[in-house]
Amino acid sequence: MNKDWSDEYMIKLIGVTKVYKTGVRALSDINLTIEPGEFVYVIGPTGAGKSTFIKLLYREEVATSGKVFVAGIDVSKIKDRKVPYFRRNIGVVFQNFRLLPKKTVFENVSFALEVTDTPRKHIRSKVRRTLDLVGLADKANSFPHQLSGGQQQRVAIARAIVNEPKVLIADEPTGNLDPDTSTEILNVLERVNAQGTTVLVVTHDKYIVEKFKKRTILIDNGCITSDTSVGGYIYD
Amino acid sequence: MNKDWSDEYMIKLIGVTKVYKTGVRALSDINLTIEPGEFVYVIGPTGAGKSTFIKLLYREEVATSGKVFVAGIDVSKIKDRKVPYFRRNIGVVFQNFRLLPKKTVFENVSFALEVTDTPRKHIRSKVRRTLDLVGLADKANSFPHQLSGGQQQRVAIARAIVNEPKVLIADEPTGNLDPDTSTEILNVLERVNAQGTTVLVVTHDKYIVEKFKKRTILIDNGCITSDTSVGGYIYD
Amino acid sequence: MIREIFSCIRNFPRHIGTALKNIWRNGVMSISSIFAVTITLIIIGVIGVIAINIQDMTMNVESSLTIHVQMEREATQEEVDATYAALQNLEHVASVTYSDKESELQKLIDGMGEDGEIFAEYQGEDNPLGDAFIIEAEDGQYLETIASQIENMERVNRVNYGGESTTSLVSGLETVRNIGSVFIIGLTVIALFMIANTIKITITSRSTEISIMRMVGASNWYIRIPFMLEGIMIGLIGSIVPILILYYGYNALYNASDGMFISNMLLLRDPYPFVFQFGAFLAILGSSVGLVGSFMSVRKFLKF
Amino acid sequence: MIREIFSCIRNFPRHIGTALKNIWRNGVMSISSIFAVTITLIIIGVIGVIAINIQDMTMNVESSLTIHVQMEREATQEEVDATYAALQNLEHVASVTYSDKESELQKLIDGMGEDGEIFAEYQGEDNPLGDAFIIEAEDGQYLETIASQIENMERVNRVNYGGESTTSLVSGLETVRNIGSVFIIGLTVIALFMIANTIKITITSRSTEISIMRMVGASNWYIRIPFMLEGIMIGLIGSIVPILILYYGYNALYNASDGMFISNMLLLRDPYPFVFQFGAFLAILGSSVGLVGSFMSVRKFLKF
Ligand SMILES: Nc1ncnc2c1ncn2[C@@H]1O[C@H](COP(=O)(O)OP(=O)(O)OP(=O)(O)O)[C@@H](O)[C@H]1O
Ligand SMILES: Nc1ncnc2c1ncn2[C@@H]1O[C@H](COP(=O)(O)OP(=O)(O)OP(=O)(O)O)[C@@H](O)[C@H]1O
Ligand SMILES: [Mg+2]
Ligand SMILES: [Mg+2]
Repeated sequence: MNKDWSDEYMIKLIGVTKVYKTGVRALSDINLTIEPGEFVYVIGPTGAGKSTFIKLLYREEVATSGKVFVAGIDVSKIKDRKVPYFRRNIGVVFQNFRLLPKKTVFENVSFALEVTDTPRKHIRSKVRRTLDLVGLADKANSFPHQLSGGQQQRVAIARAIVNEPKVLIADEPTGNLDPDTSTEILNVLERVNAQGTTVLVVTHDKYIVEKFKKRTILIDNGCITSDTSVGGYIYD
Repeated sequence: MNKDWSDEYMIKLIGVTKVYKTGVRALSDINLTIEPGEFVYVIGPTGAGKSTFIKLLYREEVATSGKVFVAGIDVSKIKDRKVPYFRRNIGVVFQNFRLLPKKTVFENVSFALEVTDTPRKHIRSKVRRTLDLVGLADKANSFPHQLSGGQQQRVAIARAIVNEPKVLIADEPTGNLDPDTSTEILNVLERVNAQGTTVLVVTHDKYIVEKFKKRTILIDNGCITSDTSVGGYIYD
Repeated sequence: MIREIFSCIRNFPRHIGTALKNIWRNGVMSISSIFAVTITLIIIGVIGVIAINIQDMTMNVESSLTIHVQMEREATQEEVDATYAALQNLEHVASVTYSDKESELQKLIDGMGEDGEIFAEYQGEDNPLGDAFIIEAEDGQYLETIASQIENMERVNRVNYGGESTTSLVSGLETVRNIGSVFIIGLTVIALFMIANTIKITITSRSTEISIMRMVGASNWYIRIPFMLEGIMIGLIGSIVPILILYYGYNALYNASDGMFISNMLLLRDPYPFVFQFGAFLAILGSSVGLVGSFMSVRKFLKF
Repeated sequence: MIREIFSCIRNFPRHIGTALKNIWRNGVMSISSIFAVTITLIIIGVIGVIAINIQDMTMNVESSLTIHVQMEREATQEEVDATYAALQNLEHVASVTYSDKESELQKLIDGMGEDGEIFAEYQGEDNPLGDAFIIEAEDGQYLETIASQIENMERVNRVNYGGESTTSLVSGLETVRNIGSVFIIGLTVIALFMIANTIKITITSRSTEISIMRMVGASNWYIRIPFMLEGIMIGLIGSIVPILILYYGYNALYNASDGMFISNMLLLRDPYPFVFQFGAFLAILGSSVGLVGSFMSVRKFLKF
């Protein structure tokens, strides 16, 4: 599966444009390379195209033109049937969480392991450890609708990191969290990154971008208008 | 309907406790008065009970014990059938937006006017004006799933303010917005407040609490641990 | 209350628009509901057509039943005439026909088919039969009373109503009709549950929508009316195909069979105005079940 | 592929657990689907029982048909004996019974009911009838061939198969059976569509769930199998009530009617093992429709 995966990049976009069916031009001619093991912030005003950008990476949307490579795979060439296998390389924290409503917190997280055929005996301990990490051990048996916004967000984070993906993409992972919990979550993401996972964080949170300085990409109106290797919030 | 509504308060909680069916004690013995025309922040760590507090105000949840008065009405005494009429006094921006998925942006906002029997000729212009206010005039005909997170959030805000409620309650209205848009939204909320509406904003956003100083209530672990009349972020 | 009613009336055109939009935007769900209605009405339609025709046939046959009064062989002409007059004066008698002993024997011979020819030689003086009268009643239900009155008359040998074959046909039809009725009622109830069930599922999947509506202040009737109109429309749309099948199918059947079933005693009902009446019945049935189904299903979600 | 198959087998217990949990947690939806299956199978069951019994009766009656061979009145005893032997040698003849002219006349008189008594005086020398043979064929289908062979024999007056009433009963039953078959097939197809439709709706309302599963890397089969098992279970659970109705209902019917319908020529099928076989058929039908229904419905959501 990863034969043509060059060590030089984990994510590579070449001339990517995305126009939605409604005619909205969400991204125009994006070129970008992210190396394995990098930690990158994606920032930008609302409606700039940040979510669209990451949707292209895990193939929820397909680029109108241009090429998207993730972990050495040409994303636009993956057959429908193979998409789930591809997604096992990527952990995603969605902006709107997308938890399975009829499954408990524990089941939501363990599901990501079950589908990848993790041996049963490892699942239980792995899930417990991850829930501990995001501070939700006591909510394991709750259903998503019984959680606060911030708790749901942390379940989504736990699910994304539990199977140690090659790439972790988080869309506003701290949008519903107070500064203390945000800092904790960022620490978790840094730890995951230290283990070799490439991490991409979409955020509006000035506080965390300033506190955890990293490479920051600014998307505005569908274009990358700034890309620093040292963090720095570009508004104001 | 508002006969026994004293001018002294818009919202009054007396010894309110909320225990969920699961046994979680989300709020304990809350006492609080908010006067008509006030602008109040509600802050606190994740899972503290902020959303539960405001759910009691618009009667999505009912207090386990204690009394909740909003606009002079004893909330726990409202009959199921009368709940919608009561809610017309309150505009709510939900943490998870709750837009009608099968209705366009325009329809979502105008729906709040239609149900209150606003004369048809006023609806169109009112909705347009409100969408302009939140900067979404060009998305009027999009469906919620075609919007970015921040755009959905602004639709929710537009819907909450369009029929000029007595009380406006916003749960994380800037959670998905960049600082610039957040500032704009806060300006909108201030304008609504200036027209006499009582405004309650639940937020984690240190930036806006500091920039727009107002009375701030800190909820922690189900109790009000701090209530200032002058704003001031209490973390750090 | 009055305020609510006025609000409903004022918003009626808007509610219709909402209902149409919902049907359109809910795609698969609407199609499924319509499909359920269609199937259900087809079942009800087919069974109904059969039932109605069997009912008709039974009544037809019953009303064509006659009383056969056989005089004694020894009765004189005067006695026969007196009986004739007496019969004509009986209540609920529609007509009395005289048939002499020769034609009676001939009928017997004819009725027996080939076996009868053997008895042709007993015609004339050897004729073992007497004169007879054939009586038509105004209605099948009077047969028994009339017959019992005649049995008490003098010189009457035997009173028979309906040939044996006819009686057994009627009792056969009645059995079929009775079993059929139970079946029809059962199936109709089941089928209507089916529609209501489908509508319930489609509405359940929209419970979030309903709770959001209540959240922004929509009164219960404001929420309910579009759902009810949607139910009615789904019922009406769903009844189009069954009505077409009824119209073309019944006409085709009627023409193919020359309007009769097996024998010419079992007549099919005339297509007009039957198909129109029954079609209207199907449409009304579909839309009222749609209405009631949505009303009941929405109810559940207006409780919190 | 091999990896997928192994993964499926390894995870089978887990899939069953998931399916059970889903049924439980989807509450109303599951109940609705089960309800649809129940209703459908009841319809199919009732119609099926009727159809099978009519089919049985038709075959019963057909196989009890006999050929009635009537000799000329003038035939001598030798000629009758010769014919007897000839008849016994015909192919596909199961049995030949001799009946002399006296018993033939008696049968005629008995068959005519009260009217027949008039002819009692023609017994003895005046008897207009000849001797006769009653022949049973090995199977209803040979009646025609046998009869035509006999017609060519000497001294044979008339060959008749089946009394007129029997023949018309058979043709009546055949008509009912034919109309019934069309009806059954149609209704079964419709009913199965109904189940599939209900399952489709329930699954459509869970499309988000499916897309999330794909999002976290679940392969298509991993998603599909629990849905399929859910379909099977819904089918099985839904068939419980129809099977109980079948079991108790058919037994009650059988006992109440002494195992016959109208006359003792129309026998009901023995309850055992019939109810078990038919019950198993319903369970299999329900679960396979559930299986196919969910398979097809999930398919749609695995495309993106
Ligand atoms: N499915 C869709 N169909 C049509 N237009 C869409 C769709 N999804 C997004 N858009 C539009 O594309 C643009 C970019 O959206 P996107 O979700 O990428 O923004 P974003 O940068 O994530 O914003 P936010 O910070 O508010 O989440 C927006 O104008 C949005 O309305
Ligand atoms: N429906 C429910 N059933 C059971 N427990 C619930 C329910 N809703 C919330 N809770 C619990 O009540 C507590 C308070 O939740 P609440 O939603 O009020 O928190 P919050 O302050 O809004 O947090 P956040 O900032 O993360 O949104 C949490 O521990 C949560 O898990
Ligand atoms: Mg976004
Ligand atoms: Mg909250």
